[in-house]
Amino acid sequence: MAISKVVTGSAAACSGVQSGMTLMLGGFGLCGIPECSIAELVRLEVNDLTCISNNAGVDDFGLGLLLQKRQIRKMISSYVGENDEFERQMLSGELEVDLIPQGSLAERCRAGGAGIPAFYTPAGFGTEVAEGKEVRKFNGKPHILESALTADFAFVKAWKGDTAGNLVYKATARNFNPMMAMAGKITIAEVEELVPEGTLNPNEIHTPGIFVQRIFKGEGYEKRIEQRTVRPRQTESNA
Amino acid sequence: MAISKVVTGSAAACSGVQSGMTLMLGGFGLCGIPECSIAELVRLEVNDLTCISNNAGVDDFGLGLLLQKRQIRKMISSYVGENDEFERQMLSGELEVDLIPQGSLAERCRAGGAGIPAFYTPAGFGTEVAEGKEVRKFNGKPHILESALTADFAFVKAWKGDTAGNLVYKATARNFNPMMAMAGKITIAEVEELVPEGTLNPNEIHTPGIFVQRIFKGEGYEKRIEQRTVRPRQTESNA
Amino acid sequence: MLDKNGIAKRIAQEVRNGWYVNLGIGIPTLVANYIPDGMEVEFQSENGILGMGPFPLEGDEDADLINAGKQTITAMPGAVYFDSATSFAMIRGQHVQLTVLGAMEVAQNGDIANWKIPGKMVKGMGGAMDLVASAENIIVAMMHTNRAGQSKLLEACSLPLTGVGCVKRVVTNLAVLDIREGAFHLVERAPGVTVEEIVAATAGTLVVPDDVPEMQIS
Amino acid sequence: MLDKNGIAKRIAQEVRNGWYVNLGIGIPTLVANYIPDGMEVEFQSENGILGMGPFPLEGDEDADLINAGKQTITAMPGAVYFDSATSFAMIRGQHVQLTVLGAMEVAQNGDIANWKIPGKMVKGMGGAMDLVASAENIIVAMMHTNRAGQSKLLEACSLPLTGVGCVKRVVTNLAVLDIREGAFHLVERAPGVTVEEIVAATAGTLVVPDDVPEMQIS
Repeated sequence: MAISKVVTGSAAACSGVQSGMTLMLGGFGLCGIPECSIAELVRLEVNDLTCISNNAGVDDFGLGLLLQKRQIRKMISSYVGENDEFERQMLSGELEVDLIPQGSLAERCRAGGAGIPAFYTPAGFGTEVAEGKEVRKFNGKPHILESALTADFAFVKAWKGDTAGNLVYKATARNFNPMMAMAGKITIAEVEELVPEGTLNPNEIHTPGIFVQRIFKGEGYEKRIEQRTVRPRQTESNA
Repeated sequence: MAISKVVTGSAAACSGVQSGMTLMLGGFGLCGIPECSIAELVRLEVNDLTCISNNAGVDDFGLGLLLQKRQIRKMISSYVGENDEFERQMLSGELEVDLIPQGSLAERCRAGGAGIPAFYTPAGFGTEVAEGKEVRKFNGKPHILESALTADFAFVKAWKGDTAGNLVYKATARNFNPMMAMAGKITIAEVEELVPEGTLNPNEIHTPGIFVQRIFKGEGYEKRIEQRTVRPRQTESNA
Repeated sequence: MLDKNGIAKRIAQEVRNGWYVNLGIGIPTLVANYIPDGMEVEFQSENGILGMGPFPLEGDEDADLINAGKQTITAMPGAVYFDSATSFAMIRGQHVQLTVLGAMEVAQNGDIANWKIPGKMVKGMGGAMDLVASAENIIVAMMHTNRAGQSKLLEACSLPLTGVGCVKRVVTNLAVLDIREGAFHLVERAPGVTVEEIVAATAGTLVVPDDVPEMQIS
Repeated sequence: MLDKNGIAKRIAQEVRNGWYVNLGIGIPTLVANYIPDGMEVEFQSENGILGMGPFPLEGDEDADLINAGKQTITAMPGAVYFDSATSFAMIRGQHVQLTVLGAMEVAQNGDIANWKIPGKMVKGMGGAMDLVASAENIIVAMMHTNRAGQSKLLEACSLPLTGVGCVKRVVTNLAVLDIREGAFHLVERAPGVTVEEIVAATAGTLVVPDDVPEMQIS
């Protein structure tokens, strides 16, 4: 039997998070973000944070909530549009921003979790991303050396999780969550459904519990949609 | 809708395999090996093969069948015990053997499939595995540079697969199969159950069909057990 | 002259049966609407889906199912979800046969700039740098000139690069052009557009063959 | 003097609640039998399972469910299966708290040799090089001397290395020894074994404190 990783809620889960730390936060846009943990980080009023996350939320949701309170000193992301306060802080120099190609960001997180300190990728060669980085040719094609990323705390959001910390994500809400779960010194998972150990099919688990130190059932998920795009329904008579 | 990758059987699946090629074969010991494809390779009498596989089978099963017919010129593996014919060919110099740490083998296959030409790992530093390889320190710890592996054909065995090539493995029969599926220029999947596109839950697929070029339903699986270890059952009266 | 849908229609003609295709935001997204019936193509979205379907019916949208443009989508039969590392393994490992994306500038050596304008808010490159650095087959979909009427097909890019020497073909509102041997090669004219108009709108070196057929777009 | 089960029992005392543990083939495998009731430990087998259980009941064996020794096993509630790359991500990424493995030789600087004897058939290192290169906490379980009666605790390994400077603790049939500052440090004596016997059986530099307690093994 595995030890239970369950904590009672976001406050207990975020115990130990301090100003100045490096955090990873899963999600793509507002999809699959650790809503409850972000809310707790706002309450904790920790600041001077370095946040590694593919995006930076919108003005009033996701990481935008931490930006509003000026809790973030540096963002490491691949795309940071859709956020006016972000733009203001970045242009004013209050916020440091390190932009990384999305695939390199994902692979650097995985590498951090997998004990691979560095790897070569073609992404970014010949661009400003390559500045200061080693370039080496493999099979005649130039690649740049990218290093692993890790974090003091990683916050991930899953659909289901068990008491041993095993996680299952839903659809495209998986995105960066599995790699960040691997790369956190302490990884905190929030889930919509928390089930007893042995409930999840061991063949269908996306993140093995070994990567998760704390798990809790999140409450009141808003799961906001950033771009609601739909097709109109035919009227009943045409169906 | 995805194009159907289905071929009628192992003969059609192995079309194009030629002497002198580099092949990857999934499996750990005899668990999760592509039995039907191996049988077909024996029938095809292709030789001078380089086989990348964690193990080399036993004398009369798995890759041992190809060794019996002297079809393999070189093995790239992490562990090659349990095979007398292998030992004979290796000691006589008929067979070239490249031994690689198991984790490096897995990661090198993944890298080959993921467009990562090389990465650093601590495994093997200070040993003969490091001979001729670049050594570099990261965080004060020495690592060696390992390169990606790819293959002309990769043969993998899955539990279930659909016509689009999506695969689900069972239990520890997963092992090297997913990475080798990624690393084959042409990847051939044999499955115990072949189901229509749309039947598998898209959340529970281990190998996305994009990595698979041909799929067929294998017949007559022996699924031999290498070390049958069991606990005796209590008698009914004690139950 | 083509509109955006016309550009998408022309690019759809480049798609082959059985291909996996990644479509960028903007004009490239429209390409999915013009794949001929019976052609089996799977769309990859780099946030983690293969087998992307059309937008959901009203009321069916799911916050957990979006594309790389953060739009709600559906999944086709045979779809599969995966994490971002696996997604870019597909892209970097050249398992995706075609990438279509927009650009601010394309140079005659195949360089592309589409992510940053100095002095303006930088939103980031997203997955574009990974896509252009790895894809074997990159088609740029864009207008031939910018809003100021200046050519976007240049001798050299003036904006910060997204990738070097990677673009093979450009489809604009005026023409189809191939990039090879350090020059743009005119392949087709858009309906009603003359070679002279294309020459005038192209700042980079343009090689014009004797015969430049007009695009066949239904 | 301990037998193999005694060595395993002593090593089981090193395990802490909540740890993930990888046990090598041979004596290390026996450690699983001596984890105290109520202690929650998960066993990782590098072929792709976390939460390995005991051997199956007769007739329940499944060819698709084996451990790294290729033995049929069972899965505990909460178990999870994964591929080999993920498995070694756990190992290399130091998510496994304890690795126990056997050795042919251990040196006083922490080097270990356990995979190859020149002139004999080489079976390969399997996962051992990955395990010893990465684990923060490596315990070697072995007999103090080889069949010829020669010490396996040496000033320097004579056999090809599996890893360098990685072994922190050795538990043998005679003693528990820590490795630090380039020497073996005697920590405990096996029941009935004298310090003199241990000194005689140890070829490498051995630091013996004034007080060497006897192991407490129930």
